[in-house]
Amino acid sequence: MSKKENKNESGSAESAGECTAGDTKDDKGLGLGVIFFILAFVICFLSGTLLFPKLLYSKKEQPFNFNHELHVGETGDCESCHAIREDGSFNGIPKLAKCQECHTETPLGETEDEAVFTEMYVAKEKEVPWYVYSRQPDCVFFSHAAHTKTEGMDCVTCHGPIGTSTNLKPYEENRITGYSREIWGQNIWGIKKHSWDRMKMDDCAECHKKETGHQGYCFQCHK
Amino acid sequence: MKVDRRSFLGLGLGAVAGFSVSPVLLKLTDDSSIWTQNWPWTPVPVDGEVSYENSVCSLCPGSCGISVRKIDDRPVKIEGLDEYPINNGGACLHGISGLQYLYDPARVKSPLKKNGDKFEEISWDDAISVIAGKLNDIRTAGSPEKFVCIADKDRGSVPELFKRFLKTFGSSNFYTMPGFESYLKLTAEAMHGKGMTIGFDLENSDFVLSFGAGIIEGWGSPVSCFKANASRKEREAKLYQIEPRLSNTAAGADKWLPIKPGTEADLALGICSFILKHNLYAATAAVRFKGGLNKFAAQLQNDYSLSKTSEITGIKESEIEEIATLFAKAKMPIAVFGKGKGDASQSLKEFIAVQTLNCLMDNINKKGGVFIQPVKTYLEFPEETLDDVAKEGNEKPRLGQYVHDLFEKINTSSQPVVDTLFVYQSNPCYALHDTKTIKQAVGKIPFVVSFSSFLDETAKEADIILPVHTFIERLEDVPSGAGLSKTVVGLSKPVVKPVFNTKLPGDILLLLAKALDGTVAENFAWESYDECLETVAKNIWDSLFQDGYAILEEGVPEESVEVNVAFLTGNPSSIQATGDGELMLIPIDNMRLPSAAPAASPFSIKTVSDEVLKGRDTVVEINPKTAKGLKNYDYVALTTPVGTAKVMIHLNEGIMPGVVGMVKGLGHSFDNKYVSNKGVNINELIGPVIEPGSGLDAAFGVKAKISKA
Amino acid sequence: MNKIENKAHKFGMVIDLDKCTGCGSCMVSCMSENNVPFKEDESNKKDSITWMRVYKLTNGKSFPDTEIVYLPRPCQHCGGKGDHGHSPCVSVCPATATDYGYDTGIVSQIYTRCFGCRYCMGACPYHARYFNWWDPKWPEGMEKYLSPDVSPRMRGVVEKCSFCFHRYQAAKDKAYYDGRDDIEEDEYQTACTTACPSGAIVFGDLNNPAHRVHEIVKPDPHPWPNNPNVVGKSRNPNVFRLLERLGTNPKVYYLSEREWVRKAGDNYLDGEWDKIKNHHGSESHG
Amino acid sequence: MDSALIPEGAKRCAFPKFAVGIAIVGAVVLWGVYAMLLCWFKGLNQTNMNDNYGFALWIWADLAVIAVGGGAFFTGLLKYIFKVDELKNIINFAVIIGFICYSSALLILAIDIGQPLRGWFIFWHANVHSMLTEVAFCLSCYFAVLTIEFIPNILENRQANKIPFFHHLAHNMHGVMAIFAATGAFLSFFHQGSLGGVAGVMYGRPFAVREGLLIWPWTFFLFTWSAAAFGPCFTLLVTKITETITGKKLVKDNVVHLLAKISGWMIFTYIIAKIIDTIYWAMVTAPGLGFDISRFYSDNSFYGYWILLTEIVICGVIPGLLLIMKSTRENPALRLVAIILGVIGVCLNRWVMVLQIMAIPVMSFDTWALYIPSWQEVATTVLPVAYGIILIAVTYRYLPVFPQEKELNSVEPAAETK
Repeated sequence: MSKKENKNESGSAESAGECTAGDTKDDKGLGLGVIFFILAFVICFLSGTLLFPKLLYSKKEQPFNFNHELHVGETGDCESCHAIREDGSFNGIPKLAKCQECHTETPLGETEDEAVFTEMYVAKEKEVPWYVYSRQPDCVFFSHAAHTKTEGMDCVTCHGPIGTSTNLKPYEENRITGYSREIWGQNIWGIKKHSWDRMKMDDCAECHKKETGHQGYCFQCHK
Repeated sequence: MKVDRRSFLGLGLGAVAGFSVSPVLLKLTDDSSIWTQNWPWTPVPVDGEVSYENSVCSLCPGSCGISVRKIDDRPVKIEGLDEYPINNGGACLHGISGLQYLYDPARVKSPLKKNGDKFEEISWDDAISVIAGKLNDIRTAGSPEKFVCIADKDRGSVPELFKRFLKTFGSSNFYTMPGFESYLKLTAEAMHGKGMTIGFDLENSDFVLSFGAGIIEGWGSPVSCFKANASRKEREAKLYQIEPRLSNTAAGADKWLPIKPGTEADLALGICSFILKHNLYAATAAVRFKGGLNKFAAQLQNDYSLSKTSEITGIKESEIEEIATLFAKAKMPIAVFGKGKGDASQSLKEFIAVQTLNCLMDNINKKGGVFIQPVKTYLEFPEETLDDVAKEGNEKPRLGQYVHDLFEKINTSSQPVVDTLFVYQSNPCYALHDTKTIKQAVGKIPFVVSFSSFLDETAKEADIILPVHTFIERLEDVPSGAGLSKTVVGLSKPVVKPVFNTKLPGDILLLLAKALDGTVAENFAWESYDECLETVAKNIWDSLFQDGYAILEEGVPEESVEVNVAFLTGNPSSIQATGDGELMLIPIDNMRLPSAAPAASPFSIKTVSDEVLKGRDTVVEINPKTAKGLKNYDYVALTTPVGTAKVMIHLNEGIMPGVVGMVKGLGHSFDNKYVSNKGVNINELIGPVIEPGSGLDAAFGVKAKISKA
Repeated sequence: MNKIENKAHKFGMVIDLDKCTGCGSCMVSCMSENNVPFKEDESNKKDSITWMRVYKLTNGKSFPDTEIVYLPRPCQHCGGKGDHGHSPCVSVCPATATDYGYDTGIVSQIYTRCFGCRYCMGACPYHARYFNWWDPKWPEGMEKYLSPDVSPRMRGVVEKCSFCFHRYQAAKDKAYYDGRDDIEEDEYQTACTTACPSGAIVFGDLNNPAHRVHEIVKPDPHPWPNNPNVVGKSRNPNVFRLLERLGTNPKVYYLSEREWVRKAGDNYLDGEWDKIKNHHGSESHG
Repeated sequence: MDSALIPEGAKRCAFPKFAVGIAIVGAVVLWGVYAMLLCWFKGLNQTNMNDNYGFALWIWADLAVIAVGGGAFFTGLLKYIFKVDELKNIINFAVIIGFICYSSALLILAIDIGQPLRGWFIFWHANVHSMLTEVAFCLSCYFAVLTIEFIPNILENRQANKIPFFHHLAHNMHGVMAIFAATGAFLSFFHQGSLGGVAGVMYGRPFAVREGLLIWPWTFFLFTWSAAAFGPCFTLLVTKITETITGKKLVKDNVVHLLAKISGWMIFTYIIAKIIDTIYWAMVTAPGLGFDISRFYSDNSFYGYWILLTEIVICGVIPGLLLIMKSTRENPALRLVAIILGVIGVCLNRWVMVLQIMAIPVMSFDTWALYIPSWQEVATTVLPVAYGIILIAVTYRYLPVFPQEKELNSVEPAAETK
């Protein structure tokens, strides 16, 4: 502090006129400056960490709730619904027709969600407009077969323990990119604890580097 | 407390520092990167399950098998169908572009009725009742023969239904646009007897002498011809190409013989003459010729000596000798006719002269030769029941032999000779010579109904447009023809639900018939076209439905065939081009441009060279020797007796001096910015020249002048 | 199972120019397969996006000795000098929007990474790279035929032939599903290859002696003695590559029995062709 | 009106006159800005570039302004590192010119790329093998250095200097300027060079490609060298123009002579290297790829041997010799001729290394591609020139750019009122 003061002093001394008065004022100003600095710093840091994510993402509700645990219990595994087709491509979220293999217009259970499903979609032959948590941009190619069939990876590694969930979490859409929060991960710093916490290119590359010794060439994952 | 400059500085710096160490910057950088990579106006195609559906392309007479790749319900790609008997994989660019026809926003999206200069949408019911009303009026007036129909072809269940509709209505005035298929039948009929047709076994011939046939320009069944041409290398078969311009076929041939335009028949006869003179013809051939060969030979010796032939055709005597000898010595030679794509205007004399060459070598109905056999029918329609009006109407003479006669008649008659015209899937106002007079004739017809998927030049002249499905949306039998060595009927299947409010042409006819008086309706008792097709094609339906095609005829026919060259011995004069210009304008057939309906797709237009189309201008080809100081892309006015056009020129060493080559298929004038209003329609510059004896429009070109514009 | 990744392919093509008819099927098949846009006027070929472009070559002689040949030109997927993967375009891209796949030999182009500096276009002597001068727009309704296998591009980025890489991906997916460790020759064929009605294009793995492309090309794995930058020269005397002497090492080969056509594939000083024309890949290694 | 801002003891034209001048040039700026906005919002279809001409007028302008802007780094190098003290009298101006040139270059690049909003990917996803990456990094860094070098001069404005903080800052910055000059010189060496490398590494283009040292083709060194040689020419030229317009002598002759002499020797040595390079390329490199040199200069309506001759002899050898020889160097008219020729020469070199490369067919069946820029390209290229004029006018008016001005133009002691 004193060093700065000195500098200021000499500065004032050298400069002509104007700032003759007020070492004390300067001092006070500087003190205020520091306080303001700290104040602004803390506010901005906290809002950047806590408020920013709230602003960045808009929450969207799925058309109705889906109980994964229940369905996995009934069908036995993920593949019954999320299957790899015979040509090796992945069907993603099953179409209504798949659901209709079990569900008819008469509900199987008694939940409100199933009622919505049968009334709004099964009866009307309308596809359910699910929000897809793991939806990637159009430029991305991903082969489920390569990972699950050939390498024997399980779904959890990338998608997390979604199979044991009873509720669909709200879909948080990034207002800038239009993609789900799941891609960057819940942690706003992008820090992940589990392999399924993030689904960005770097995460693919990281695992590829570890498992195959090379992060892969562009076309391996881009189209 | 005074908030001074430093406080603000502190505030600002603090804010910056605070945000800097928070995740905001990192996250915003990443998000903005993704934001800049995915603009909302860039379409994102929807993913789904891939499936393939087989069908048949009916854009041209080629009738290739196609495989349509679909994503869920959405067709995304058309490819050639492997193992299909005609094309066996491989497809031409027009077939591959098929989806651009399907989704073309310039399609006719619902029935249209002309009101003044504009078209208004009307319902199908209204359209049908308006047309039926008109037709009933004609019948009531007792002149059913004034109902005329023009279709693209005459084989297959839909043309048959049109014919049946006319017949039961009481009119014999069914016309088809000129096509290779009909020329083959005409030639076969003139030489080998009624009901016959000709096929060329190109893939097994070892010497092909082509009189301008654009074997790789879209002649015949294009993909099949491409394959036959490509296999020449392995088979060590030769191709000699005779035409005034170095076409792609000529460029790919073993030898190109430039010939004066319009003298192909003379060359063929000159070669005949040489072969006869030197006894190079097959020993077995003579017996086939009705009335023997002697008289014919004598006549040829007189008219077509080597020197005379050389003089007429501009080909050196030595070269004529060479090709005649090579042709005669080849194991299985074949001479093919049909300039360019083999459609449009052609000369019967030329066809018969060339076919005589084949007959002299007796390659008839032999592997690698020419297959002559009766046209195979596969449809069985129930006998028509005709009422008196129909009977009377059918007795009346046709208005003309060919479609151009029809228009001639309309234009020259003082009385209205046609009351109602149906135009099915053809575009005479664009594709016939001297389009101005054609349009004039169409304008004179009180009521014109167009069955078309597109608002083309002819549809624009119509009073009502009934939009039909494109080939991808259609169920229809597609018989092959086009000079193939085998006859295959393919089944075009609806690969996608109709995109617009269109109908099957067959269904439209059923609806119309049901709304007509008299016995017309009872002749169309089917519930739907689907039912009709299954019934009338019952002989081959199982195979059609299961395999997607049925082979009617394959392999070498066994028929023994007679040869009649009476047409030639009648000494028909050769066709002369009209006009007095010092240059000869000839049309160029280009594989990348369809010369008739439908017009080119955006993709195919995109592939067209800038030596053919530049901006909105047609580029014509002339030899640098003819150019007289003109440079590439100079504008010239091209004048013929029929019209004048401003075109650009391209200097091409591959065209005979004195000849101007202009591409066919440009100069459309309907509302589609990607394919229309580009270049000149050559049919606006050439008028018909009627061949004596055959009545065909045989104009091969027209005399023209160019002057710097 | 890892073999699919580990076995290095080198996909390449040989185009028989004596069979090519210039019909344009390959061009359209490519456009349709790869969501290539079109615009009102495509007659200026310098701003018309055609991943596969068919050039027309003439022998320069006057009537009637003129000859024509058509030469389809996809991206040449250059291996670069010495075939080390430093293709002319890849090495210059500032943002790594294009790379060389050492496992396939295919040069990629990532549209979302590219920011449109066009350095790669300048570096490519084959004009195989195209810039989106306009925003690609499909007439209303026509975007329905777009394929999800290839992402549509945006204005201001460079695009080019990918050897239909998505077809390779699809073939691999099928192999994964079937539990096979590699794909068959016919499982991965480019859209131009399958469309060609003349069968002029042969596509396959230049590293696999069983593949037809290898049988025809017989690539010499050793550097060409005349120019060590050139690797993979064909030992078939009728086979050549475009601008081979530059050392770009394309993986697209051309076949013609006509000498003038083969000569047109590269540049030669006066009289040089006659000296050089019989130098094929080293026979000793044949 | 604005006299409070004008350096003490300096005489400037009346404000209205100044304002009118600025307004006229400002109109040109607006025209350029309009064209720039067109390019940004409608896309690069606004230009006449095409797939053969991916690099065209803008990249030439970029290379040219950076080359002539090379006066800044080279003068800085001489002044601060080699302690050629006389140059302190022109260094400010050299820095301003450099600042204008480099900011213009960055602006042009921002217009030139297809997705300007992703331009920063060049840093974010850098490919270290690309010459352009090297250019981007060095260019940006050097622009930062130039800004730092420019700041003290700005702070010397009469009003700014009254603020003690600024006064000291300026003073202290002058003190450490040697470090920045050295950094600048280092960065400049690389980006000038890598701009040359941009062409030289294009081994698919026989007209461009050069052999070289390690990863750097000879064009790398030639570009650096030519920028150092011709940059001072441009500094001198702009000084001369400023002197003519203001009607004042601003820099002493000895300074001008010194810089001209240095420039002359640089040009002379450069041109020898360039000649050797050209001969080696014409005799060895290009023929080795099957190209006779005549292929590059015939069969088209524009590019002939004249361009080679003009670049090397008329705009290379001649200005070099004129500036080396004392008699011609100290003759104002001949010196002016020499520096004009020099500036033309280096711009022509950049033209050849951008546009001629693109024009020349490489495949034997390809054709020459000539190109005429669209008005949007011209306007956006003129934009930096107009912007440069304004910036020079403003800085000259309000900043003590030329330390010798007062001495050379003894004005009556402050007649102006506050």
